[in-house]
Amino acid sequence: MVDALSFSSEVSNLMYASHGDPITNCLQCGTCSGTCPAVEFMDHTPRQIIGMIRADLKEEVLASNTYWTCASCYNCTVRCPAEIDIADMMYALKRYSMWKGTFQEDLIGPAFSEAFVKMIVNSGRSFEPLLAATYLPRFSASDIIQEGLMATGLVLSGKMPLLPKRIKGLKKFQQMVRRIIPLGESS
Amino acid sequence: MKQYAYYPGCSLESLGKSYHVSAMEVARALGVELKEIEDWNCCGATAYFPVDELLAYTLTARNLAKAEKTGLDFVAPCSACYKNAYFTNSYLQKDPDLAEHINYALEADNLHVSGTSKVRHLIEVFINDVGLEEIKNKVTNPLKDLRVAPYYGCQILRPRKDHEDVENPQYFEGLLSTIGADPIDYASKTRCCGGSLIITNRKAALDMVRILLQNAVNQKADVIATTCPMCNVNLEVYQNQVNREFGTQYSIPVMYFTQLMGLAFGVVPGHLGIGKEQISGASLFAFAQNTKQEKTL
Amino acid sequence: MTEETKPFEPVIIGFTCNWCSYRAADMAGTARMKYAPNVRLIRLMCSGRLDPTFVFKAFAGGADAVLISGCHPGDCHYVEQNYKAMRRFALMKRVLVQLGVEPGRLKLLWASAAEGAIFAAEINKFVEEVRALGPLNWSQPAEPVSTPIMEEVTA
Amino acid sequence: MSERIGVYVCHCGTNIAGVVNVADVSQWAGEKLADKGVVISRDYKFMCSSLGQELIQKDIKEQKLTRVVVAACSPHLHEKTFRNACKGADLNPYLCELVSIREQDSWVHTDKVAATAKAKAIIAGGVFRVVHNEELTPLKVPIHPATLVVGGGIAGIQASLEIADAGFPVYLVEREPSIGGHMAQFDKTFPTLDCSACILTPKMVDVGNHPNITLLTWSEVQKVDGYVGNFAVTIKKKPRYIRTEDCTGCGICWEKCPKKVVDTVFEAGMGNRKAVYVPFPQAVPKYPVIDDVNCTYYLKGTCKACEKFCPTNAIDFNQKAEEITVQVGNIILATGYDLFDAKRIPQYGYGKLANVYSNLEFERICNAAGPTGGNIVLRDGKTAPKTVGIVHCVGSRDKNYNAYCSAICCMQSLKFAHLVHERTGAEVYNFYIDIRTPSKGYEEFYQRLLEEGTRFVRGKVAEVTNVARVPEEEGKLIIQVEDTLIGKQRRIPVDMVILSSGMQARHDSKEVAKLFGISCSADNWFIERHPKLDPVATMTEGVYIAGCVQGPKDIPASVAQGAAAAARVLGKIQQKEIALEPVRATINEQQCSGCRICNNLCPFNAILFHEDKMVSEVNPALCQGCGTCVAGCPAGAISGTGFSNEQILSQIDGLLLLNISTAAVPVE
Repeated sequence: MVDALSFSSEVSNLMYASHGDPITNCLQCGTCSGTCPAVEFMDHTPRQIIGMIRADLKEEVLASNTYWTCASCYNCTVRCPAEIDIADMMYALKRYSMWKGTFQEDLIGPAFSEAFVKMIVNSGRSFEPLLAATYLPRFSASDIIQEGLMATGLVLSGKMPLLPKRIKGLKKFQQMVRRIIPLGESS
Repeated sequence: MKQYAYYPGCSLESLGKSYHVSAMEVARALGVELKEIEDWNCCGATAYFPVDELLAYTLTARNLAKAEKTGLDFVAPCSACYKNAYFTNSYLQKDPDLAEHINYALEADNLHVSGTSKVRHLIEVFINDVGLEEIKNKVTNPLKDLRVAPYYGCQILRPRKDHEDVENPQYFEGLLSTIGADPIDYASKTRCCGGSLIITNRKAALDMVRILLQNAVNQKADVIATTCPMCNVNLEVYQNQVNREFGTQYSIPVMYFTQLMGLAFGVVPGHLGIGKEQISGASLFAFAQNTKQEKTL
Repeated sequence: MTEETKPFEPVIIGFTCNWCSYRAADMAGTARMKYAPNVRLIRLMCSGRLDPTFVFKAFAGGADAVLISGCHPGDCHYVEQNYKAMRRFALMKRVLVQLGVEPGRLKLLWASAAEGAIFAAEINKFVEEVRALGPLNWSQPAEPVSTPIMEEVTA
Repeated sequence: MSERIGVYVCHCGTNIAGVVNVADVSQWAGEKLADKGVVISRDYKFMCSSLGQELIQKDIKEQKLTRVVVAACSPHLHEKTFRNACKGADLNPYLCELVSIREQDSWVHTDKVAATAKAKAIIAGGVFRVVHNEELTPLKVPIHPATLVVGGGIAGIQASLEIADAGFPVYLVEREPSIGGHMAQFDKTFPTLDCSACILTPKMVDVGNHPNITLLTWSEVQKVDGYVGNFAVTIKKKPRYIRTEDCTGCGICWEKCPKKVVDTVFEAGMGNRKAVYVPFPQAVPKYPVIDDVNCTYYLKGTCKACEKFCPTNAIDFNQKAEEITVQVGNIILATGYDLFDAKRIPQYGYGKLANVYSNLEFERICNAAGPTGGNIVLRDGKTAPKTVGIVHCVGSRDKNYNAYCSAICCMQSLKFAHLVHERTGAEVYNFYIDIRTPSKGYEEFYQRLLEEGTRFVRGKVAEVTNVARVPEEEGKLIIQVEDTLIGKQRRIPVDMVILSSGMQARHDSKEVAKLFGISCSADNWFIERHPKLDPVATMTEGVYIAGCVQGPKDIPASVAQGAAAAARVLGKIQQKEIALEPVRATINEQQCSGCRICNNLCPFNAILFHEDKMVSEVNPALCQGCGTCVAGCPAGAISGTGFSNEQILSQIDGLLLLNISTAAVPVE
């Protein structure tokens, strides 16, 4: 019989390539949260998240916006005295919450990431205007206007192309992707 | 002629065009050939990982595999691409298991990766392979008294720990002095600009941009120099929104280090994508003038 | 005999010096670090004491591999005797090859008294390497007297 | 003749029995090894207990045992115990073999079947080997009554005084011009806050005046020869350029010396000294030193002010370094620690932001004899800070620097907080991960600080910056940290930051360890013989350690270790002579071909060649028993007692008696 994994080891397992150093090493010293440039915008500080994971507060963690607010600047990772790759853990939690679909409604991150990946899978390259469609609806009116103004500015300055690029070997590229994630035929 | 497998990355085709053109100009001037990897794909920046880690590594691995074929070092001008490539490379070196997974997928594209090619950032290639001496020799139009805020950003430095001091690197300053500019010392040079949040968490990102601009402006910088298209766009394009949000009046030009190098080499601004910025750098005109004269003489 | 069904378990004889590597083994013990049970250690005062005969004897006696371990170069309790061991090691490797023994069956490992973890890790690595090589088909005992009676561990 | 061997398998409680089927093992040995001469095989709960030992002794007598094999823990732990037990039963101790089935078996394996199999193999090895053991008698050598103490800090001072007071000669070697060590730099000592100098100076004076202590300051150990009881130590006395026999320490020379030098050692760079100087007023010895790197005379060839003014004509610019060799029986290493260099953590701004101080700098600031006369002021030398932040765990408890806890920083930081509070009334913040106050009176001191109103913020400081974001931060140092007790990132503006840098091993500890033939831990602290039961001895007979050289510790602990090491040495000296392990090489003249290969193999020049007989011979007193010559002799003429070819070759046979078979076949 298999006994259920603790949430903490689940998260560690999710940190595949970097072999997520066990969060159990955490001293709760707060270096990560003291360093984090985005911490004011998080429901819980990164240190608290680790504490919560270790306390198996799965639901609270999966409902938190903390990791969706992570800017991936890795400053916590390089400073952590316990050598925990905290930024990588944040990614792990993003994956988990997307997989479980537990993220907060108003978050743009999940939709954005999904759209991004769809786009890459479809074209092999990323293309800002296409992306905009996915997140603009969630913006406030004023933000949209700003975004619009900005975009036109960029287009005029020739920085923003009007048509998406595609890579040549797209077929094979997509076969490659299929070997990792099942693609809906929608693409 | 030094050759490199060049991975421009998506941003350099659109928002970061001027980075691309200036990089090419400077490379030519320094006798460096950046051979674009054929039919490369997007490395996914920071947006894949939330969806599927293995996919993220594989997509980067595809580009690495193509670079390996050429036997040249993999060079990325974008810090995000650089970081992804660097770690994908070192992880699949360290972890045969991961390498196997990735290669299984790559097979579908008749590719194989072993993690043999070295992953480099463009600025580091110029500094280490070409060398400051060589660069100095090319300077015809030193950017005298131009107060430049070298902005390293995050992923060119982190999460690597194995290189020169993560907390207080100096090589960017070294490069700027070499081209005659006056690099300013400001604490935020390695602080995150929030680039990856600008879409997903505008409030947070703008706040991070503000803190950076504030620090650079307080230190009397004429211009901020960047090594990454994400940072560049983020710091430049969103200044108006920062001003709106926080009632500030920041208007400081943001340039790619390659653009500044180009100017110092006397390349015509147009060839460096200068003039396309949202915030034109009055402080730079003087130098732009010189280059024109250089050419006409 | 269920030999076939069982994975090949190599027997490895390890020679350690009294000052560094044997204490590294002790440390691995005190720290309860787990490693493969395939290695059986013999304590010498110094890796310099290692007479090549010992190694050949071990192979002849049925060992699948031999580990030689001493203080790090420069840390020898007897000033520099581990360098002697190092030279003999190179020599023995050559002879073994001539005798038709894969060089991978002889390993030299420097371990200080503080390196219990390294000692344990290296042993695990070595055991896997030797397992990959398979049994050494060369185990006619040097002198047939009394040993070795290869027998199953059963009571 | 066939031997009568007894095999004794220890359970070590469950340490061994928990993994190895000891009953099965001892039964197996009794049956399967009978042909090797095993006449009795037992297992017992604790072989090392007196009952266990008596059991063995009883068998030796009743069963007429001629050899004993004990399967228990590592020989480094209990070999002596069991050999003595045999001795007690009139069996030559060297006919007893201790084989390790704990450190090398039960503690490192989980598969019970495999572990049991291995235990059998190990015991077989021991039995096969012991057959060839010979009766040996330890060489007795006299112990030289003198002791070398290296390092004149509080630990070394304590050790020297204990031994000297007991009436035995001591050579105390100190690298710096004066003894006193770090303690002499401190102002107050926690938790009692008595003045460091007040309690240290008398001891330093005692050392200076003690008839049994030869004080060698401004000196360093160059070479160590010999072995326990008879070390020959070569010491280099760096030139002082002062004729100490003439010098009265009047101080005129350093008064007159025109050359100011920043004192990076004693004043931690906070103050100046002259080119001719004593590090501090209470220095012992009182003689100054001329620092020939900075002295104008050595730079320009002129000046000699000191010489002109010296009333006793004690200056000697031509003095050369001299080497002396002393004979000692034992050595105590008390070389102390280095301070972690906070510059390695750039985000704390040390060396960049003027008012960020190291703990040693702050000690000097507090010290009445220090650069600021004991006034706690900022770098400008006048402004008193209104708020002070004290950062704990700088470079400690951090895998990026030193993973260990430096043990003293908490109390030291509390001491600082108190001194700041007391002398300036400033508001003090302590930034800590955990407050650790385990010793007598320490927790009470913490309570006192809490009562005094010191602020405590639980969180490891992320960075110290002077980049203000809001007006109230302007012109301040801002400490950015997560206050983990409220889960918020805070930016706390202060005027002064004190970094409690941790301790680390001396930069040259590796070389020193090598010089004295002992080993360092991964963190470069010297390794004690046993972390609990033998903390001041080392694996090398006759070499002891005391104080921070063994690991971070505070003054009381250092003093205790100094005294402990001294006690161990005195014990040895009282024995008058010491038994050396009889593990030696001997050359059989008949077989020696006189090729002299062994002569060059020996690192101790213990092998001499008799031109007349054309044979080599080993001097047993010099031979250390490494056995390299034994392995190297092409004629096989050299045999190593205790580790003879027969012993080892047979042990190999024994170890290979069983092929390992993990899992499957159950042992029962």
